[in-house]
Amino acid sequence: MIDVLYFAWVRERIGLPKERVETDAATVAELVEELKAREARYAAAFEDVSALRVALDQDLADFDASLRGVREVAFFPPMTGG
Amino acid sequence: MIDVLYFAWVRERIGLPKERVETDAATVAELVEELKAREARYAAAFEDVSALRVALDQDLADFDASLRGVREVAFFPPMTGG
Amino acid sequence: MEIRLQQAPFLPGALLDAFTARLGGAGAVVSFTGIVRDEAGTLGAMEIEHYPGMTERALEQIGREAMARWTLADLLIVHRHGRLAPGEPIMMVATASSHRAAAFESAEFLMDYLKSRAPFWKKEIGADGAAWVAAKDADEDALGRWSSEP
Amino acid sequence: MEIRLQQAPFLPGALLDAFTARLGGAGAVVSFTGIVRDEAGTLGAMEIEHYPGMTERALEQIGREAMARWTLADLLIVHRHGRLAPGEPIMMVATASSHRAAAFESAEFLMDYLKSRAPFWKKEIGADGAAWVAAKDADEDALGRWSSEP
Repeated sequence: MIDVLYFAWVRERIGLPKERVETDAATVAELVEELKAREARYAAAFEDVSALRVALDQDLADFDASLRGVREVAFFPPMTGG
Repeated sequence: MIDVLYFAWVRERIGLPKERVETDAATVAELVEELKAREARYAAAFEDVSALRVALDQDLADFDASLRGVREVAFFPPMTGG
Repeated sequence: MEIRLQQAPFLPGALLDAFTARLGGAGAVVSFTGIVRDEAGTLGAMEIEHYPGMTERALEQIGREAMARWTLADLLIVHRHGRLAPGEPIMMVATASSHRAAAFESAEFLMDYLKSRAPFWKKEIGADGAAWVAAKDADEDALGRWSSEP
Repeated sequence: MEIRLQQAPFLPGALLDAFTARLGGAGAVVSFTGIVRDEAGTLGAMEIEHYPGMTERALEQIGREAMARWTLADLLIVHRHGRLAPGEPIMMVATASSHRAAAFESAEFLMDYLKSRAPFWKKEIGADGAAWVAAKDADEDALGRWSSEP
């Protein structure tokens, strides 16, 4: 079980800010494929992962990063702070 | 007749902030030579002109600049504002 | 080092005076304030979403990195989230050093990292609807200048 | 553009808030404050001499040059003269623009020019006597980066 968080337009497109996901995905990319297979709104949100960023346990990571030991995955667009 | 102003340690070394000078000097450098010839305190103040700056009518200038039409000459060390 | 993440409005100058008052001998203080723009006069509000938990970590990391790279007497980061009105300050940074170059560079460094590495997302809410602010390539590119040691 | 030459102390933050309050849509405000340092704890006072008449001209010229080089919503220069106590602000500049790079660069430009081109001379008055502050080669060198257009 892993917590998956969504922010900004990713949250809006998927329609929820957070969910618990039962998964055997070894990497972020595998998790994304599982989510895309679920429903059209996931497929739409993850259509172009180059427009997305991912954080694992609140640290920025790459889409080929391993999920081993990870408790929280967050997907969001590039940040626009400052 | 020309107004000659001194600032910071140039003022202290010469011992006055301002004086009116009767001169036929064509350039700043010629005026400096005239002043140096006057007294030891002037010679001391103008010993190393590379350590000095000059302004003509309140604009920075070079020591070889012409004094034609100039009403106010100021000598001072490099500025330390800010 | 002081880091504030808050919904409440703030007065940058009041924070700057408090920051400056508690400095010891630092001779140079630089501040940057970001303000909600409304050049077209059509913006109703700006909504800033953030990632609670990660935001605090990111601000701390960015602040500590600046303290490690430059010799600073102190630094301050303030960033708001929630709903902001046009003209309101969004965030500010302040840096203090004996040397003005260090104060300027570290403030620019903080800004470049806050823009692209702190988990905030801005949404502009206008009369015709709402739109997420797109990240600028120039902001991402600006990070490149800090990739080597200063 | 506002330029102030004064003997009286000032609060940089109070001036920054007033400066920011009267801006229209500018999104980025940078400020720099220079403070009388006393790292050794031996400074009694700093005396700042200036060249009345030329000082005002130089500050105006430097301000106008910054307004011409960058797209700025506004700028502020405040510089004191006379006798200052350790810890007091000597001077400040503030710049406002739609773009943070323009706000940062123009503030650095103002500082570089104020350091080496505005007719102020600092004298440090300590327990053991007084000494004129020497100009730094680094400050003169800093002007070089502005010799081409930004």
